[in-house]
Amino acid sequence: MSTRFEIEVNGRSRTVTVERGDPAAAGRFLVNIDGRQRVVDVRRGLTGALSILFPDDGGASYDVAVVSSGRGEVTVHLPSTSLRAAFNGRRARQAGTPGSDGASGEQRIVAPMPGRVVRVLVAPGDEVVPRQPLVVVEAMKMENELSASRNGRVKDVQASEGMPVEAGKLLVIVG
Amino acid sequence: MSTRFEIEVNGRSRTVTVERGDPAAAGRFLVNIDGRQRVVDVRRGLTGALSILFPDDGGASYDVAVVSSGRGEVTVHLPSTSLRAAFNGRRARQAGTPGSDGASGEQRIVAPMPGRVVRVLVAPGDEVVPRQPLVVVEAMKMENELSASRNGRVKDVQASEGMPVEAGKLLVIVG
Amino acid sequence: MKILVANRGEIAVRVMRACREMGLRSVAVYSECDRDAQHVRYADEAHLIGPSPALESYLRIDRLIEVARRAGADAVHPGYGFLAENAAFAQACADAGLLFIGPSASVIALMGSKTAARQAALRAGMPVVPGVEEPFGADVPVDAIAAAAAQVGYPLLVKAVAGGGGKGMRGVDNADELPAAVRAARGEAGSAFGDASIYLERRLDRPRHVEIQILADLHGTVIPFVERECSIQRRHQKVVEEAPSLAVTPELRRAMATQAASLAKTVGYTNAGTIECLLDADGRFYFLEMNTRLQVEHPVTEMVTGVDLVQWQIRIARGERLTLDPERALTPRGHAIECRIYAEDPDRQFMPSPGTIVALRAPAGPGIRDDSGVTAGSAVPVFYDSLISKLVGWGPDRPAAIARLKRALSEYRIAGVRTTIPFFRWLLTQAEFAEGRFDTTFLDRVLATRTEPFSPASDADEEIAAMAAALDAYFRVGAAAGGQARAPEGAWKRAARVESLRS
Amino acid sequence: MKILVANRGEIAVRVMRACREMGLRSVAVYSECDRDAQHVRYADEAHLIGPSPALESYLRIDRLIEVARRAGADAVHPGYGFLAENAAFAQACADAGLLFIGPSASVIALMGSKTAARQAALRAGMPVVPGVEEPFGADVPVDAIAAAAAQVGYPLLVKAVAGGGGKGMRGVDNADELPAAVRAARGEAGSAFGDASIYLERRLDRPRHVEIQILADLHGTVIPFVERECSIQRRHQKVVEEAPSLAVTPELRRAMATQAASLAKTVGYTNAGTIECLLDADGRFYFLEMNTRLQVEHPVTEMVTGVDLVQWQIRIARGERLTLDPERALTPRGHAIECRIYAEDPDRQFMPSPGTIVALRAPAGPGIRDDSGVTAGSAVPVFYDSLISKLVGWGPDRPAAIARLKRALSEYRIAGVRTTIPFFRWLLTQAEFAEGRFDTTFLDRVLATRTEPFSPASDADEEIAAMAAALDAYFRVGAAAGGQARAPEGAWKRAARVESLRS
Repeated sequence: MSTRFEIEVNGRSRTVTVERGDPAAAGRFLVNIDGRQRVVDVRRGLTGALSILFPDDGGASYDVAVVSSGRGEVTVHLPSTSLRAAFNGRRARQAGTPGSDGASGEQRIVAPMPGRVVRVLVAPGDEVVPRQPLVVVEAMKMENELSASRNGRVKDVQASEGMPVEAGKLLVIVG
Repeated sequence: MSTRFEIEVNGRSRTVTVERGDPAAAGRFLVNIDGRQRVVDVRRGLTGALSILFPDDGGASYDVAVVSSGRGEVTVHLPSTSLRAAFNGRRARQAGTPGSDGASGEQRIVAPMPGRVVRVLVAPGDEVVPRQPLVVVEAMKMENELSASRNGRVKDVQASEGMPVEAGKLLVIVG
Repeated sequence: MKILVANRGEIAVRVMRACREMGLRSVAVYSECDRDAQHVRYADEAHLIGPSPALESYLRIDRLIEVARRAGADAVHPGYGFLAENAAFAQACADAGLLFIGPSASVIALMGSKTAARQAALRAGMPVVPGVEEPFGADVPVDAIAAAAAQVGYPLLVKAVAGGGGKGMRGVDNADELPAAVRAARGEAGSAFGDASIYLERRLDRPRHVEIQILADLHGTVIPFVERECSIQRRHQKVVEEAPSLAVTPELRRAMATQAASLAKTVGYTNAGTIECLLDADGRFYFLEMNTRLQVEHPVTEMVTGVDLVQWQIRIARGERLTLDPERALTPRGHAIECRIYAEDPDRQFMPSPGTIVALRAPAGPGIRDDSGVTAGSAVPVFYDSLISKLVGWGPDRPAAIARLKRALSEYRIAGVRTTIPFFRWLLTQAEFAEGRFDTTFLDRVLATRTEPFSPASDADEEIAAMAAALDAYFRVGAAAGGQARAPEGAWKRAARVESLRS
Repeated sequence: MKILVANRGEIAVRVMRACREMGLRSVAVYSECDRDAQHVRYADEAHLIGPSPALESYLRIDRLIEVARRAGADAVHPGYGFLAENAAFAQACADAGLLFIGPSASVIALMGSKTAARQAALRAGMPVVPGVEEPFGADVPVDAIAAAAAQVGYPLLVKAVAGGGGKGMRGVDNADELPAAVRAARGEAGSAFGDASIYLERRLDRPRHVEIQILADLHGTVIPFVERECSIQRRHQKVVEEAPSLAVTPELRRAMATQAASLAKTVGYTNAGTIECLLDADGRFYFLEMNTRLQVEHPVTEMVTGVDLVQWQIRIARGERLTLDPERALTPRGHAIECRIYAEDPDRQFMPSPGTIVALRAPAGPGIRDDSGVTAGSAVPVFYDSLISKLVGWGPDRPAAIARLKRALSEYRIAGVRTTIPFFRWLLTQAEFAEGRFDTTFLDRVLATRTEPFSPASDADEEIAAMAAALDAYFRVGAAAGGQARAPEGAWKRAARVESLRS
């Protein structure tokens, strides 16, 4: 019996099937990724960290932690980097793109945490380009620029300088 | 509603009752130990470690880990020491007394782990005193002396020098 | 002796470790959201001082004094930030008969005024960045300031007299920009420090930040230490510090040390402090400001000199004489570099990433020191600075220290919040960093144009990640037999969801 | 370059850390019970070499060579123990074209014979403990040995020529005891080393164990290091090591270093090695034996000299020249002390305590280095030495190092197996230890009469423990509302049982 997953990492969707390998060897699995079959030897530690070996690939060893980020999304920690993976075509958020990002449509810029608006850098009607700062919110002793992720025109500004904001407060809408 | 426990630590049994304290203050409890009531403020971390404060006792702070040892027994880790605690009068094993110990009756000396008998130091009929070595088992690159815990007379010796033993193998019986 | 630590996070734990090593009892204070914080668990006693916002807890002098009294504390360690450079707090401690582990209130007040500090430096014969010596009050007309600006010369900086950390500071390239800059700086300074006074300072061309740690006892002995370089800054915030500096020769080291010591003597400084300087391309240094407290980056000095600065702070406060060998303090042994690990997402313009740390594995082994304020399960609250750990690497030389830091970063694992670890993995591989070719403008210049993620993943990484995600889900639902599916907390609750993820 | 680490546990991880810092790939080997061990997770590659018993895995030269070939390894690091001092293994590596990171097979064989090593020491002009220079084969009659014994003088030791770690060794106070001791030593040596030859050595009165670390490159350069003292031993097993030794003056240090270096040169020694000596009450030292490998206690030398011995082992093996400053190697900076944390129950005559580590919190912060081979979830198998971690404390002086170790021990938390941590908490508070008044017989003498637990609990401790146990049970069954009952894995399964514990 094999189990199939659709997993997206960094914008690329992969089909991964997992089935038990040689029953005599505990922890042996056959993993098929995008049609390529690989033998893997896996252990799962008390803390949930996986030890993955590839006996047929020179015994390559990976110490990997997989942590759920909720919403069918996990973060995979490797020694060299961390990656988000999403199940079933749920889109994993890319590094470098704001949470308010969607592929298209309006951008709703919201306060990521409680704080205070220290600067408003745009007005309704302004044209904005990707990574252009729109509002600066002071929180956790840092001034944090909230930027546009795509080209667009400012539709609405609901922030004013000095205004205290709660997490999730809508500040700017870019159409 | 309060919950009552009989807990033995280092040979002394204590009655402990736990009930929620001020409902307005999360984590507040009233703990009664041997008739003395104490207000405690408790948090339980992700790893299970408890943070115990005594607001009415100068805010004394204890970072404590309680780990089950099975059989109704736990090990309590304090910064200064570790203690075994047993519920409901189940006797907590004392530090310094062999696992084969019982308050009275015959002592059955068993191999604590797989290894090899390197020396047999007693013969049937020998009188033995507490902490007297009876058998030496080599395991984990160490020679381990198995000793008597109480006075008695050797009834039976089932170990011979050089004999490989499995964990739990009966080696000596002291009556 | 019992010491109340008027702080939180890694520095509170650091101070309590020193207390425990010295056999002193430590008293923690905490706000409501910090009840389960590591510094509360580590202390011998812990007392609630108020709601989560710092203004209602860690900044409440009255409550801190009252707790110190109630706890029978003998001394107060302020750490850094919060009330560490607040003269009123130092005075309140003194008035309450508590040893304040730092300089006197008057010295804190003196050095707290950037213009007064410049004047003190000049009196001590220390060069200062060219600028004006008298502050401009909120009411001074802009044209008067413009005249002074012409004297100072452009480009220059408009700075808040009560400033720090780049707040209330504006760069000005020419006279036309001055009025707007003055307005902005006054506004920011007024709201941030309640004091809108400003002053002018020439803006040096790509300076390096080099600072001198000093210890001064109550008996007139001042010991300056080998310098720290902190030129790797993001928006005037230090992110990497090291000792010694590649830009400082032994001669320059002695010159800076001597002048730093004389400045400390001039103002009657006691306890630990740091004289921050700018170093220009020609190797000339200029006094910038003095921090009258323990610095975040004190560990790099400890690693290259073997001196425990926090223990000495306590010993000095209780009247002990400095018995350190001055030569040892000035002679670096090897090289140490500190990476400030913040709960920030470097791939989203370093946006703070508060939350709960659900998994943590800290690095260890040779040459690595991790000064952390968290454990698995710790919260990173939204109310405070998001520094969670300081990772310090020591090596016999700078390349060895970098190699150890890279190794340690590969071991470090923090889940639940985003951290700056990926940023450091990137930074440590940059040629400019490896070769020491940087100044205080380096990082902002690079970040301004950079869009790629800091720890790019190879195809192999992505493939492993996909396989690991699949195997993890497979285990979580217990589909694997043979005891391989050791299910973690909540696995079975999550099972249904994961089932639904299957095609 | 790719290095196969023919070992397990903390030393395998230690070597792999050095590899990662040097940018070299590491290859782990593992037995069946070690599949999930930390050294397997840490390596770039891992290969199974056989069943759990060491004889079928970590001691299988043929399999190790075959794996090294298959993995395309360039070099082999043996760690300590297992095959580290096995000449046949070193030769097999050489024959397979693998760099063996250690001395040549012939030098290993030479120093492996305790009597040959004594003769080499004499040739190098190094004093040896008075004794016989020629071994007695298994067939030499006891009366012949008795004659030699009379020459050596009593009390003396009967020792195995192939011995080590106290195996095949017997103390003899007078002639009457000799025959029995010879029989016992021959029997033990025969079964332990397959060689029943023995020799005689005078037994010194309460000597201290002082040893000299050396590094020797392939170009004739030998560098001796500041000594380590390892007098805190339990049944001839070191449990605490430190550098420098309180019993060694700078003059003695130079004398021992010079003679150690000349011995190394005499035998053509290369790579890292340690010359073990005994130091008598009058400050005279005697050659004891040479260990032709990295020592367990190498970190204390690294902490007081700043030299990474493992990285140098690798650099020497690939032909690099030693570029260390000999003065630096001989001049200790501060003081370092190592506690060997074993999975043993000190309160049950240090009985091994194999099992699974269910919770682990390692100490950190200033002056602390924890070289560990385990994480939470790691198994301590019954098949191998039970060392799980080496906790090293550094301080500017010995009292500071002890204070840091005490602090670190208070932070260290290992659950699931018993450890020697309580023993060290006790030892570090003993006046004899604090004052350095000890010799190799100290610990066994104290332990012989001691019956109390090592970390006695106060009434307050017991009361806290009882309350904590109750509160924990209360939480586990979810009786507490308000989100305080964050239940751990299996809590609900356990609930029924705990319910039954209530009265």
